[in-house]
Amino acid sequence: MIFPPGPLDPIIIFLATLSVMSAIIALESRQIVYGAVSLIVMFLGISAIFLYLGGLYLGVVQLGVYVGAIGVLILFAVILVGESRTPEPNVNRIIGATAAMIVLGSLLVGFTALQMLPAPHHVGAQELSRIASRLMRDYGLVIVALGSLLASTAFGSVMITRR
Amino acid sequence: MMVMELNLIMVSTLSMILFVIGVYGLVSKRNLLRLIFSIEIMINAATLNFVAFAAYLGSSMSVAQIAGVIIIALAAAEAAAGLSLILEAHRLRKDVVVDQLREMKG
Amino acid sequence: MDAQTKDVRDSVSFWLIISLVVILIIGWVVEGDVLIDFLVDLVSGPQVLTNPLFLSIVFPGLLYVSIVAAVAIYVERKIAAKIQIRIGPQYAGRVEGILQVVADGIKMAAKEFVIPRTVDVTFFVAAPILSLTVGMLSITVVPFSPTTVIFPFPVNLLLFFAIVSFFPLTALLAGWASNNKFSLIGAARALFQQASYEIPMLISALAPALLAGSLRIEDIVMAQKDMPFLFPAILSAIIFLAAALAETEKHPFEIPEADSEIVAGWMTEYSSMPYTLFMLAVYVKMISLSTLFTDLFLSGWLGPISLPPEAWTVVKSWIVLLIFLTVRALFPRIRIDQMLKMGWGSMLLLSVAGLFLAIALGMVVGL
Amino acid sequence: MILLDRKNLKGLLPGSAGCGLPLSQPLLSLIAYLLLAIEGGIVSILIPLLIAPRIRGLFKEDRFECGQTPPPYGRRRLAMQYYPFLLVFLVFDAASFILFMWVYVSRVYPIYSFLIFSTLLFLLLPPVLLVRKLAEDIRQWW
Repeated sequence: MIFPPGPLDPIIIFLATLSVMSAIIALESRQIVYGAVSLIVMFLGISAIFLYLGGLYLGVVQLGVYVGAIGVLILFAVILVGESRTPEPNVNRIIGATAAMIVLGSLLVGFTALQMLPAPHHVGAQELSRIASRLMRDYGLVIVALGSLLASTAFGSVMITRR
Repeated sequence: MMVMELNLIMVSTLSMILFVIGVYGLVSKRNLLRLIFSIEIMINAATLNFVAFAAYLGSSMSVAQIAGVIIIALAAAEAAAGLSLILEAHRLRKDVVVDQLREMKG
Repeated sequence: MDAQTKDVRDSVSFWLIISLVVILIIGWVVEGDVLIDFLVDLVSGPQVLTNPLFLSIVFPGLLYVSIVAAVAIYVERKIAAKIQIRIGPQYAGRVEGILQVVADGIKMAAKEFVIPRTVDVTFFVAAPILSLTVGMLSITVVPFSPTTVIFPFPVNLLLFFAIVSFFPLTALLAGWASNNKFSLIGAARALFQQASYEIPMLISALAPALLAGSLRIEDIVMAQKDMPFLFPAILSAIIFLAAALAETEKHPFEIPEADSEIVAGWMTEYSSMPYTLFMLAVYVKMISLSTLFTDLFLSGWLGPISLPPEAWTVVKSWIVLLIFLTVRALFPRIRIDQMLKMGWGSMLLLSVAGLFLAIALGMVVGL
Repeated sequence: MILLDRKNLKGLLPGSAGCGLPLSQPLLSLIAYLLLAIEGGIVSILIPLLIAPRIRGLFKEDRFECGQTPPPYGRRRLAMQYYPFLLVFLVFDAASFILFMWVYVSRVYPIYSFLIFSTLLFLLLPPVLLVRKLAEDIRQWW
């Protein structure tokens, strides 16, 4: 693996740092509402990375669905439920860190396979019509399946909440 | 010559770190809402991998975006189901901790 | 100089220094030539109307938005007064109370910003700033002419809806930070209201996009050369107008800040300038929504007589804005369950019907 | 305007040497606009702190509670009878962003795209009907 003389993108570094920091805060903050807000900040950072790498449609969908619907709904649930009364035990942290280290090790083993990949070239913004026609022609059945899955999920969750 | 794009390493490392943070949260937390947080973090990390490799390694950005959109729609379904379950647990137990939901054990 | 004033001055200079540092960092990061072109264009742009500084500060940006918001507040009060057989603002400025908005602004700025003891200070202060920022962001993607848009983006219709859906977030933050039951109920109502109007709005905005075959608002306007989409997509236009009214939280849909039920909704604890920022954000949202309606259904900057394109957009969006302001005085407020039933019942069905009607009429007309 | 000539200015700034980013002018003006908006918000919040009188007092810093003595904790639990509408909204929002892709294929494949996307749209209507039917009897809801 030869590291090129090419630049390391400062914007990517900034967005990556933002995402990782806010993900950590989301899990470790004392008040859970702060955690939910920083989770939303992480969604924003990820969508900025999508937009920056040329995935315009995906970035906008991430903004609209993740931040605008899922994040807001999670924040609402957090406000509704409030703080948990039982504190988190410290033993779990050690177990969790161990599990995370194991997963990190296995991911690193896979990461070394990156050497085999062909030479890169940066692709800019793609034609949206190509995405659309591909989505419809190759993934038409997937769309219908997704629609029925979403509908049945809505059915189920409404019935659960209804008591 | 095999030249690695440094930014690709950066983004895929970011995705890896996010995934590991998600695993850590999933194992160590007992608050159900924090579990939902860590699941969302892991889903985002997976989507990020698709986009990163498509952006730096080839011309299949459209497929990556389609995969990402499908993942996001599935995440919406997952969030709907998870949040309704959490609210139901909170209504029954007045708290949202995993340990209290033991009676499902057979 | 007492200690507090000194603190405040220190923080002002702190923020100025921070912003300078941010600009310098951006300058370090960015390819120098682009930044130099940008800076040169800032100071002496070749053509004024496409100058980025002019765009973001004067015309579709801050100055235009704040002037139109001020005029809209005055006109709204006058229209409501005339409809309800009152007089309205009368004294400030001698002629028909024309300086009432300025007087109100000075009054609001001179009021004390009370931060109650039990609030969460971080989010309590951050929520109005966030709200204003999101409101200002919503106008960056709406084009006033092919060149007069602050942030040209290939999918700006979707980006607009994504930005607009951030508003309940600020409402929830303000409501939670206030630690007040009225605020929390108002914030929950804001979220429920968004959940009820957002889907009909998206589906009715799909109709002109389908007729034009593009998600770029500029393309949608250019496709209306022969006929504005108001005629084939009339049902969608009506639903979009109703959803936009609900979006701006104006009177038939003024549920989140219903002053006769819950004091001022999620803005109960706010006073002085932060309250003004919330109000300003609402009016900015109204301006950008009326401009978007103009672009989607009223053929934007195209017009029968040759005027500057921005003039057409401004005139048409003012007509839409006047509709917004008039409706406010005519209808009573509905309840939140009525709103939800309407949004998920008649509005949703009518928007779907309007979509298919637009497709059918578009095939008939040959668009 | 000799000072502001582009040629004289090139190479002056630190980033000029390498490091070409796809940062375009519109993005820069967006960032400038954002900074302006945030600064405007912060400055206008600071104005009343500068010029307004500030009188501290226990009574003044209480929450608004319509004249009652405010309890220390104001975030009481909300009644949640309309929560299922939010769940349906979440699902519908995700689907409608996919639905917008119809726009780009409606000319190329008119019939097939009509079938696919209107199926997606109509599949989502039954849960809405369910929620509306449940909403008629909201007292049973939590």
